[in-house]
Amino acid sequence: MTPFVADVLIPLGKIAAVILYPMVMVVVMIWLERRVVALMQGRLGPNRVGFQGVLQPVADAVKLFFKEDIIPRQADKLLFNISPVLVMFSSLLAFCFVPLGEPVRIGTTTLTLWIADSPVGLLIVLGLSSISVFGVIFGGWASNSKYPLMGALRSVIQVLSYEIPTGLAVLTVVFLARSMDLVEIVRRQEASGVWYGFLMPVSFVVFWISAVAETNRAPFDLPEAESELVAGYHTEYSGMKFAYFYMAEYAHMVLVSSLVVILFFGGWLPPFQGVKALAFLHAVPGFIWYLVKIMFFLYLYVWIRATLPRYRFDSLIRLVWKWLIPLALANFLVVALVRFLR
Amino acid sequence: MRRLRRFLKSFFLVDILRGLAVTLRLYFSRKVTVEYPEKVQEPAPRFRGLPRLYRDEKGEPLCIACKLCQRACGTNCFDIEGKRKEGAKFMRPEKFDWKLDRCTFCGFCVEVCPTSAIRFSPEFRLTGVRKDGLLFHRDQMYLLGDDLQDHLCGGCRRVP
Amino acid sequence: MPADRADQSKLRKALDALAGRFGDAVLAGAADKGELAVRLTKDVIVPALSFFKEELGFNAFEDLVVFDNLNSPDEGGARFTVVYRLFKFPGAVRARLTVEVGDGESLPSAVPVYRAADWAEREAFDMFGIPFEGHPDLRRIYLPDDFEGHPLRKDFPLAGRTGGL
Amino acid sequence: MITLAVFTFFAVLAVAGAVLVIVQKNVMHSVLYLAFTVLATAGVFFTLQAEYLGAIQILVYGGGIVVLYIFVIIIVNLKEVVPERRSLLPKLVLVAVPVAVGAEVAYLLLARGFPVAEAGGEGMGFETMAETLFGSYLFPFELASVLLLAVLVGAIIIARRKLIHDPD
Amino acid sequence: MKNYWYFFLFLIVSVLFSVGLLGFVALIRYRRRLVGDKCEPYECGVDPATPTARESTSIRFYLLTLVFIVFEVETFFLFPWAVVHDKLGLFGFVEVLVFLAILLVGYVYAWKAGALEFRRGDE
Amino acid sequence: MSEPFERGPFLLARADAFITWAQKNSLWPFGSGLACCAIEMIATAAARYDIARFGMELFRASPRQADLFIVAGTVTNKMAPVLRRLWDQMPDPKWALAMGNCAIGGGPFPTYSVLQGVDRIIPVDVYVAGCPPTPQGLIHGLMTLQEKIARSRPTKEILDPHARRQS
Amino acid sequence: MAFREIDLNMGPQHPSTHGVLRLKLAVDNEVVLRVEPVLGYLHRGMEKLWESLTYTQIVPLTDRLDYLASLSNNLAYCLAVEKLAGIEVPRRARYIRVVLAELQRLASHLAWTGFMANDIGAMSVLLYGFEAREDILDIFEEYCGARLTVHGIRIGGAVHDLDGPLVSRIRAVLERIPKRLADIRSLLDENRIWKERTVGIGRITAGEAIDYGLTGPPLRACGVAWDMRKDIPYSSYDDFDFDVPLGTNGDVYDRYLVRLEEICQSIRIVGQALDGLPEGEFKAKVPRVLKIAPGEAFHTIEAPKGVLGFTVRSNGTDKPERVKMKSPSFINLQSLEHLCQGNLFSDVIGILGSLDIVLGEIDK
Repeated sequence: MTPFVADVLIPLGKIAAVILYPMVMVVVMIWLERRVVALMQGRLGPNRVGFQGVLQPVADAVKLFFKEDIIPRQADKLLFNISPVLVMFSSLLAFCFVPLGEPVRIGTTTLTLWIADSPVGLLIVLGLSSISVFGVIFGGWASNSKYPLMGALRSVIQVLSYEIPTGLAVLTVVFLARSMDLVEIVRRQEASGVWYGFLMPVSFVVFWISAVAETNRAPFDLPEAESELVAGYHTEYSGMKFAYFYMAEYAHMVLVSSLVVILFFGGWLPPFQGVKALAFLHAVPGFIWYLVKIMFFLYLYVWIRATLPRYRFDSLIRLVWKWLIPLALANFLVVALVRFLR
Repeated sequence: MRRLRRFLKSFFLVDILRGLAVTLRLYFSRKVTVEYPEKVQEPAPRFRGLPRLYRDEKGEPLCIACKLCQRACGTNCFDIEGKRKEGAKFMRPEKFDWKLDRCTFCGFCVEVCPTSAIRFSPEFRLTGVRKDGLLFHRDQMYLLGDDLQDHLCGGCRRVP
Repeated sequence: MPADRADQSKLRKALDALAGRFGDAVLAGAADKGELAVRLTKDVIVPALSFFKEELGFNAFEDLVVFDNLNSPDEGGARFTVVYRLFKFPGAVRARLTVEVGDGESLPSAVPVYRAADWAEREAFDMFGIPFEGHPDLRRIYLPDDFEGHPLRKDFPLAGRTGGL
Repeated sequence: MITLAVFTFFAVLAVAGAVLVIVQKNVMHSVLYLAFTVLATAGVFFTLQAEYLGAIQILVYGGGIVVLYIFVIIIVNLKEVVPERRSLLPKLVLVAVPVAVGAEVAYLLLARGFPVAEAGGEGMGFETMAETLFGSYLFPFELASVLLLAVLVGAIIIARRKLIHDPD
Repeated sequence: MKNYWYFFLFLIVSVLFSVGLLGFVALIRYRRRLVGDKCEPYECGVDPATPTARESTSIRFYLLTLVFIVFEVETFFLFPWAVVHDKLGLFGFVEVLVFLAILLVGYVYAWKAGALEFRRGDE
Repeated sequence: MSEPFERGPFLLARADAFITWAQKNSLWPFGSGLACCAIEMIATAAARYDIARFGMELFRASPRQADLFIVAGTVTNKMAPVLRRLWDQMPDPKWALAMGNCAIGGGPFPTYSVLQGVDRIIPVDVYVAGCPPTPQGLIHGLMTLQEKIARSRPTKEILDPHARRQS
Repeated sequence: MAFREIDLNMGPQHPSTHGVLRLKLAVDNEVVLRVEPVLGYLHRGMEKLWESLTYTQIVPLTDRLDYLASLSNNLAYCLAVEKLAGIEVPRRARYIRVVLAELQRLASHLAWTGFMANDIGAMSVLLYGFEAREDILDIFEEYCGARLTVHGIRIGGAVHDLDGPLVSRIRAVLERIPKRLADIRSLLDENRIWKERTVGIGRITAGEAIDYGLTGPPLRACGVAWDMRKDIPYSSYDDFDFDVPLGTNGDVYDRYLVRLEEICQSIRIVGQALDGLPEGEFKAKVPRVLKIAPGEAFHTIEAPKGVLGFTVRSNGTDKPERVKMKSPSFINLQSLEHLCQGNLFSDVIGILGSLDIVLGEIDK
């Protein structure tokens, strides 16, 4: 194989697939969310465009393509235009280090199902996904409107604060796996036979709560709390730029679900590894298992949204600083202690 | 002890799990949605839909242009002029203009009508694309159903 | 009913106390079943209200009603009749205080006595143009600030001066 | 070759961002370019295999410090920097310092050549670094936590003083 | 080594994708028609109460960000140790405990000082 | 829609069909409830009638992201400039639906403070009469609007040079 | 900390001002310093219009005041006119009125629960509340042909009789509602977020509440047992056995509990009224053109939102000289600034929601 093919064409192909993957998941997710929420509320939800309304997100997207784009008076044009791009591309960028499965053998070549891996991949993913705060705060500030600015400030503080319990929860996983390489973490789980989510449920819960908060989803959706801040930081955005914020939020959810699955639920590993009787589960390709698990967590997102009321800002801050961080710290210490005592 | 139990309840997110259980149960329960264009929730017999003029079995108009409805109406929906034809027993409306966009569907006109000429119909689809379609003249007051729909939509026929 | 009669006598007593306190300013007074009706001159209205609140225990301000007597000149012959409705809880007794105000004359504000009178007085000002002296924030409450006229006056046409929009 | 190209790309981006930061009149735009610089620097770290440093760069500088700057700008409500008339001496200093630093760098490069560290095997850098950090550099590491503590306490004290002086 | 080349490629492609899609849509969408109050900032349909909106924040946000940075640095300092803790053994653990203890002092101080609160009445 | 249906180029006709398909199936209403009709509007979005089936349940709070302006209720003279501004703030393409007799023509309130018809301040596409219209009546109105959208020609507006940026 | 004041408009178009209320807020980012409600965006000149209509013609327009509880408005107005004209309402009609008014209270409180929960962010509850309410609206449609602006009570009685099928239908609905309510309660009652958002928020003491003229559930949440159905019974409310639910803290959570408990009490009352439905006329004989000698009457009822009263003054013709409405929302809303003092921006929405205002009756 020529270096050009190996180093440019194949990566480009993979990149196209990896960029497409969150986009497709976003479309599925939007449909899923609207249907599931509707069904939980005793109604049907979108069911008229395509089979059971699956084309609904497509119609929404196409409509938004053609919407006029408004830049408010006195808005900072540069920042106003660049914010959606920042949000969008930062949520895409993190997928670079997220593996989608075991390497696949095609003929003589081995195809890895990730773009890049790194010994600190986990940290990079966390870092890259937090770049979106720039988009949010610049967008809110640039709009020169009060609700967006308030939404942006809320959002940034929220995302930043919840990064700490996220970090502490991840720390326990890294501690057990002794690696920050996402592929390696899955392999360690395979080797140890127990998924870390069952080994350290507290870590998982802390991570999940923080993850929901970092994606600005209910019950932590107060940056865009409709009943308070109209539409939060993207109040002034219309058309495609609004769609970017919208899509980025869902892409972020997909990313977080992937992370949860990789860190705590064995990534593409089939369930019940040790049980001989259920060995047939291995016949299903890993990628399918992976997707199923991701879909479960995406469903959980929607489920929670349909159930819970919204936090208030001060209790949100209190929750993270006075409950989650001490809890995560204590959990970390307990994990470390148990590890050293054994 | 009670405090401990409360703490445990709170720590294990009992309240939130209970909520999740409720939504999950409703997720699988029967849906109440009436899928309107395919299935219509029929209005009740007393439904106060679009008022219109009725005829008797022979096709004779029932309205005798007594203007009682005009007087009973609190919002001036009616503009009636009656005329007695030579040899006719009753007056008949020459002009019977009725403004849909003033009506509150209160039912006074129906209640006072001595001949039950004006009655509520079950018609609830009152859509128009032009405002002038909302002023009903005498002949349109006799229409019902799909005929009426054509009138209401002000010429915007359904695309076949 | 005897309970009723006892109630009645209590109301009578209250009425006498009021007359003793304000003398000539009380133009008329009547006690009906569970209701006390008093007509007053307008300069004693605020002291009378605080008398009702402090001494007679009418703790709630229920309503403020203005009548325009343009077409039906009655009693005093002034342009407006202003009715204060008070409520006593517990006990469920009502009081109805009436004063007459001429066109252009002002009334002292009841807000220092009953906080709940705030918006009611603004409404009366907006609808009838009766100024309330000493009101903390007397502005139109419903209509835009540049609206001309006071719509609930009898000489104001229903469709407005400009004939509606 | 590829590494050099990528490195150059990020380096140029970082320098260009830095230049844009100082030539902007709009403070918020400066912060935007500062963010670019920070991220591009992280890219530089990546290409130099200092992945951990790169990640920290994004997380702490990108996530925290730049946001801090933004809050400061919103709090003090800076709009545009109005150029002040300055006397000659500060101007001279403003020019002289960069020139001097640049000259020194040029001299060092010319005299000693590009300093090259020994490259470890791929992926080894991080673990070595970790072991060194917790082994040889134990004391500085603990000192860092004291420093962080000082930062925290100092910031809170300053903010609280503001509270006391604020009549509100 | 190739990893960073791939990452670089991905970066370029995702930037191109994000910008390109927006640019493409700019070509096909409805043109801007700036009539009436279309470009007024939205404040529930009335004139904004103040001419500019860019002056609303309290120092609390600043303070919380500062505390965040301290904790962020602390958390991510621990990652290298978490990876190599086997080799460092118990000594490394004690080291980390000391590190955490010092920061815990700061945390308690911040708590007591009310830096982690958002409600006005709590002071 | 009295103009004769011009035969455009085939591609544009297909594009029109595609764009209008998307537009009519994703009408995000602007949740502007004014009076009684607002409650029926919400009832339309509630479980029994569920306009989510048409993809219209996303009641946007910000006019910037809405396509459909449902004027549900009495428009007073004090509210009229507000509504006008909200309508202005919506991005093209946008549609307006006057729900209820008050919005259509002042309804039972021919008074000094009520705007006699919202069509005096914004161009209305569909009128849904009733006091208030029943949820099914509103859905019928929305479907009428969908038909109207299906007959529109978005490409013409997009390609129209006169429609380009004016200020 | 440094607080800087920012003026902010909330409304007239805002998803949670329940219509077209406009609040001028002075906030320091999240903390609310001042609240000034601006009314009149729905001022329809109703009282002026009434002066040009006959007594009967006014009734359908009262539907449009508090459109979430139109029957209560009908009832209050009709009672005032009947008091003025000295019309004796038959016993059966009074019972029918009680059934209708209590069903309306159910509908109103269910809708309120939904709106309130939606304001706090639990959007499913909005749908559950509306689903339960839809059953009651079906009864109204069955009874008199309209869902929302019912116009089901006329001067002198009711518009139709309650016949057997309808009675059994009402009973069926009354059985269904507690199940729905149980779902809502298990979603909200114990939920930590819900409690955090409501407990201790918007507190007012009993004394202050009376001073501000609060009525209805917000007052009863402070522990004041002021309920017109008990204090000055009308429409044979004294025939029924029911409790007046009271709160203790006067905060948003207690208002929520009081309203939910009132739903249960209303179900009780309707059951009793249906059981004891007396035989007789459902309507008094009232002349078609009602002329009332000069006089004045004031009558209040306990509407879902509080004490609702009408002052009617006649002048001898068939049209009233003046009709003045005392709307509970109008008075309750006055206390908003007091309730919001020092709370956070998000709480304003919760507090406003807990007052259960309807702009139609505030602006008239």
